[in-house]
Amino acid sequence: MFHPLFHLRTHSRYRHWSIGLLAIWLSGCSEHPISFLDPQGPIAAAQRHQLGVIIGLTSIVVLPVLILTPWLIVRYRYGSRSTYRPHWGFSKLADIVIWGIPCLVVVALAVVAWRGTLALDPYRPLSGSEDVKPLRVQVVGFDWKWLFIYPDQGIATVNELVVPVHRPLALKLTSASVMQGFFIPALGSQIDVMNRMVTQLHLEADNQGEFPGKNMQYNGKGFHHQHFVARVVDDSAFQNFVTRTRESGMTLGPRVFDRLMAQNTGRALVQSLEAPGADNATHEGDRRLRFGHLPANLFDDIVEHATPDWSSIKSGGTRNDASSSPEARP
Amino acid sequence: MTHWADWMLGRLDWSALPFWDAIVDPTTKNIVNAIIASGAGAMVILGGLIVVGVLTWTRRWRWLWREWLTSPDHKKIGIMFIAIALVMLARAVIEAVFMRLQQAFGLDGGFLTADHFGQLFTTHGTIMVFFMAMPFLTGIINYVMPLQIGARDLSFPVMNSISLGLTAAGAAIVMVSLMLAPFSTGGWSGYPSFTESAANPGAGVDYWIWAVTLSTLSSTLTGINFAVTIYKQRAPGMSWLRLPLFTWTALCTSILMIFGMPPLTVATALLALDRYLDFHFFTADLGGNMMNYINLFWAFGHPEVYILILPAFGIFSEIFSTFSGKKLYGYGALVIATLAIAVLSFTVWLHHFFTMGQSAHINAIFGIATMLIGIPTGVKIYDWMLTMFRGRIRFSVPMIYAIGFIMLFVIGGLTGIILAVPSVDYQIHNSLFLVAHFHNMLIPGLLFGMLGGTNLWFSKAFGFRLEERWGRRAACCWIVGFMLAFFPLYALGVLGMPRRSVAFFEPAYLPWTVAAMVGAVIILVAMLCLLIQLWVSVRDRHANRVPGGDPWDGRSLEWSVSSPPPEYNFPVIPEVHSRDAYMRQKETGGGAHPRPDDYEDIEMPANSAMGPIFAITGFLLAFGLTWYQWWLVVAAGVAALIALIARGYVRDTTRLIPAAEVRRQHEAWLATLASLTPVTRADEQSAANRGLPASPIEGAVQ
Amino acid sequence: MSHRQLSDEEAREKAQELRSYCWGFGLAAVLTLIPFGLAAFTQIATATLYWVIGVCGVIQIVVHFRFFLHITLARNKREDLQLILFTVLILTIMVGGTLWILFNLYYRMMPSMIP
Amino acid sequence: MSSTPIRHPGLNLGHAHAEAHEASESLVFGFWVFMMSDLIIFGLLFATYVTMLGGTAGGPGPGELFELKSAFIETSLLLVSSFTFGMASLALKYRTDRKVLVGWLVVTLLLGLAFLGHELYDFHKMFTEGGVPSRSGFLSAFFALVPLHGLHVTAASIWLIALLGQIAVHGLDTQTKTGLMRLAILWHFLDVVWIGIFSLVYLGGTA
Repeated sequence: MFHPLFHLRTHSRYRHWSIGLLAIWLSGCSEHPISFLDPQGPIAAAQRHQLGVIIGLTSIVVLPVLILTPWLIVRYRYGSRSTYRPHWGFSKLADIVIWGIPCLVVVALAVVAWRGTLALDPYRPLSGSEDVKPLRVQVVGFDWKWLFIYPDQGIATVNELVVPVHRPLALKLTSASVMQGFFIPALGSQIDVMNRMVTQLHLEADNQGEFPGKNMQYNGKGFHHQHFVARVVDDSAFQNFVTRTRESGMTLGPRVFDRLMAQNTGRALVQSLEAPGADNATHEGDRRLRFGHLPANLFDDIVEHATPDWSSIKSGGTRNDASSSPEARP
Repeated sequence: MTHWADWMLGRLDWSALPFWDAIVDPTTKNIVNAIIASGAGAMVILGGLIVVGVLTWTRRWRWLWREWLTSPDHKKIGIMFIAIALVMLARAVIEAVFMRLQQAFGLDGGFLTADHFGQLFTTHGTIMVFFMAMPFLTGIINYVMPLQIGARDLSFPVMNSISLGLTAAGAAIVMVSLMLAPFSTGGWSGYPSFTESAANPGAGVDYWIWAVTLSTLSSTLTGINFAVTIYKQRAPGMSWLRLPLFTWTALCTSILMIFGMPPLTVATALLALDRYLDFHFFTADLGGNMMNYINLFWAFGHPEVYILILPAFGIFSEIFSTFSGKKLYGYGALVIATLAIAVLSFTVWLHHFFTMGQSAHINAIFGIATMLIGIPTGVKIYDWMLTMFRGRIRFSVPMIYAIGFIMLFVIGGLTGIILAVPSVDYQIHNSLFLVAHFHNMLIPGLLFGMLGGTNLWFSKAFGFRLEERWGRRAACCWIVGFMLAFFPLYALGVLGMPRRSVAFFEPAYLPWTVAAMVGAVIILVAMLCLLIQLWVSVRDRHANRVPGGDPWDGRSLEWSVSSPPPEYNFPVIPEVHSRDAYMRQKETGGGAHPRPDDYEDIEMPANSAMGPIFAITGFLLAFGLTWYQWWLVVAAGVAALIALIARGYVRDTTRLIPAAEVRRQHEAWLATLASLTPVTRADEQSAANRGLPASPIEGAVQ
Repeated sequence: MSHRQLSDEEAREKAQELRSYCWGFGLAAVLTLIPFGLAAFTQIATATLYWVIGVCGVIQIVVHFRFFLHITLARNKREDLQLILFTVLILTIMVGGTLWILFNLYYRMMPSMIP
Repeated sequence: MSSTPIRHPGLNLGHAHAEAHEASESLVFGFWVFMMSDLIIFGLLFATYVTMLGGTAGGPGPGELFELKSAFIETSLLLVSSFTFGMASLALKYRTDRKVLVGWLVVTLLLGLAFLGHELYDFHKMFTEGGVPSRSGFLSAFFALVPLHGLHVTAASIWLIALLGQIAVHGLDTQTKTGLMRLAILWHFLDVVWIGIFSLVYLGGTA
């Protein structure tokens, strides 16, 4: 079966080196890929490709204006000797051209937009290779930090999304506060997260590295602090991360949950918890937290505004899905 | 005593003062912000005191009341609308400069607090849309449209005055929020649940709701007024296909106002019910959901975009045709394109929230509908280019704005198409790319149109031309400043910088934010140039007088009367025989200014205090609602109702101007005309231009 | 103003208009009684009932416009009719769009909101 | 600009008043435009109501709160008042006795007030059964839509009283007549909106 997304990917590399150059120039002083112009996954790459196609098609209409207008005002300026026909106001040929060409361009654009939109629907699951199941992650937007729950691994993190490379991601997202926008530019689409609602997003990373993620929807005075890092690692490093977090991560109990629900930045949250589980490995580590124990169905309870089932932490409920976990692979 | 004060003041207390935070918590940042905020408040108070002082000193209160505030004359109301727009423009541009400065220093810091920054982008957006753009275009349509269709006034002159009053009240509410802070931080679109009382219990959002509501009511009434006027008051012979293009766009804009404003009324009213009476439309709990607000807001918001842009299109059509000395190319196509844009604009609102999670099919359909608007818009651009083709282009100030517009607007069109593709929008939604895009549409599109229109019609309103040199400097600064301020934002947008961030942590953004700051400063210089232009023009008004009324060799009827026109516009209602009615009059034998055989008494609307009454009661109502001063709400509401009912009992609503008086004024003007020397277009920008063009146009073929 | 003698033509016209109001009232009354009666006294299938309610409602709106508000196809009523039809178009777009968008959003994000 | 005779109900301004004709034509057309703008507000509130039907949040729903009988009484009151206003329009147009006109207007006003009274009683009953707007999104939507119609009826009634006062003070001059014509449009229009309300909200809710 012909997969439109795949189709978009194959051509992007060759045709749009110019955009690639632009990307390097634009983000020259950046340490990590911060934009889809320097894509790190198939979705972002397809979006960059589409951007190029759209600019190309639209230029058919736009460029003549930019080129001809200066020519017109020089040639027909007052005092020039060019033809002057004050009563001329209609030409069938010109009308056919100026209606026809934009119409054709819009038809072409419409085809591009239709196919691209259906192919890049955030809800559409990505089928990686046959034997790799997508990694499920549940994302909760708080004021002003992000909580990532790995339901199959029974762990959770704040402001740090660790994922294995080349493995599709299936994200379910909600907000515990007002509307926010979840976005990792280098990997792909943004999607809104809203209280009591669950949105979905599917991403995949082609390269390892650290990619900034952020909130795009203003939600108060801590808004600009609400960024996180998406760390793409190889399989063994991911496994290592899961194991370490399970063993040495904090417990997400009622006290921590209250602090999460309060309006504070990641840094303030960590400080208020004096967290032993905080990962201090990086310079931004004082904003991140890892949890090895958390209540079962925490995400659903947040969506439903229900009190999390704190008793499930001790009863081993954190790993309720461990038996069916795709982490069985070594 | 305390109880009494509580009852009087509602929830208004000391903490509303703009420097309160600095007193309670005197950190450096708070003190800096308090100085900026209090400075702004002081400027407003000082400005108000100066105006009051000058009026008192020159004993002009009675004059102000009689000649302006209670006047039902569409020309004066138009001028007052534009005055509001210019004052608010100045404030919003200064706010923009502060925001750009903040972001230039915003790498992990800056000097503004997050709350202050939030208020800045909210007031900037709210003012620019509701209290700059809307009054500006309303003012210009008010002034020009009745003159273009050969009418004496709008259909409902007193309602026009009420519209002005409501807009003024809304603008005053936004201004008062500088002194009794804070304003909302929810952005000009005010999305819940951020703006619900659970997240934002203060007075800020309420200020925003009532200011916007006043503006909405005003615009709805204005829309009805304009549409009915164009339907019913056209001069004999002014058939639909003879209407000047500006009037066509005015008609489409007013239709959009009539049908586009109600969704906003509903959205803000439901939000107010949530906030005041504990309803649950957009709350997170008890069955509410905020998605409907976003849906309703943009069902207004998208037609609104075309409310803003269409009149500017009309003005540019007039400018291109007038300053190319040529008939407009493709009149029919331009009319059809305008109508198509108006109708299509109701079908695209979802493209403002592609990322909310609806199905890909819905996204794609609305995306394609959005692109369809590109077709008529593109046709218009090419029609204007073909209007210049084989013309004689004169670079007077309006034409400079128009050329800047046509070149920059297509770039905005390009980025608009990019945003209209949902899958790409997922990358740039809510980023600075979006901010750059809509500024690219609204600054060259709307603002250049309004400023060009002001330069074009100023002489009609005041009898002397605006000074050219400073005008040209202003136009060039606007164009350069715009490019420098907003093209970097495109780059920042594709680099993923969210809009509305007070600070950022990505060093790659810094060069771009600094460049944008420089652009903003150039725009500030452009504002100064405008001010100097106005000053110099008033100073040299005698040198630049155009008593002939037709300084640009105009084509439509507004140029056929004196500058400024008599209060009844036309001594005798003209009969129209073709498109470009006045041009034809000049070209054919009958003479540009035929002497009428006889004059008739003219019935004009009498002055009415309804406008000021509604301005005051509207303001007090909104103020009382914002601060929970219920006694004020009741009192102002009852006063407005009584005024409305009492107005129904007034029978003395017209004033008669005797035929002899009309004859005297018109004969005097004809005598002035006879004393003027006609000038060719070569002398258009010189002091020799007294508003009487030489005919025929030189060097024409065919 | 006192009582005034109507000319024959005026009297005819008046009688005709009176008949028109009566017709309108009668039709509206019937169109109200049908859905109310069906809802109150019968047990017909809900889907059918919704259809009946909808159709009667729409017809009754037309009846009101025709007999009470005097909107007809006559030439001097064209502007009013055009205005109403344009409003219907805009209403269809806005109301239809709102329902389409919101129920789609509910379906994908908030199934509990679908009644 | 049309020279065709004006046929709005109730308008009969006499021969010598061509300009008054024109002015009132603008007035009536303008009022129509206003009504259509208002209709968009109602349309969107209807749409909002439908989208909030699922938002009962465990509170009482339409089946528990609405009564067919009172909806029918309200509908009848409003329909009859529309008819009586029509009679008033006829009396105005054909210049029958002013007493007849005033009589029909007073009957219409009383019917309108009766409608309002009944509606308020209904709301009161809903309140006692826990049907308050702060209970759920669904009830919020109901209490935005239906009372807004009631508010319109209230405004129309106040206007009617004001016009009765104008008749008393100024007699039936042009301004009073055009006022009555516009009020007639508003009154019939409110009945049209009510058709939507009783069909969608009451019949749809209880069916």
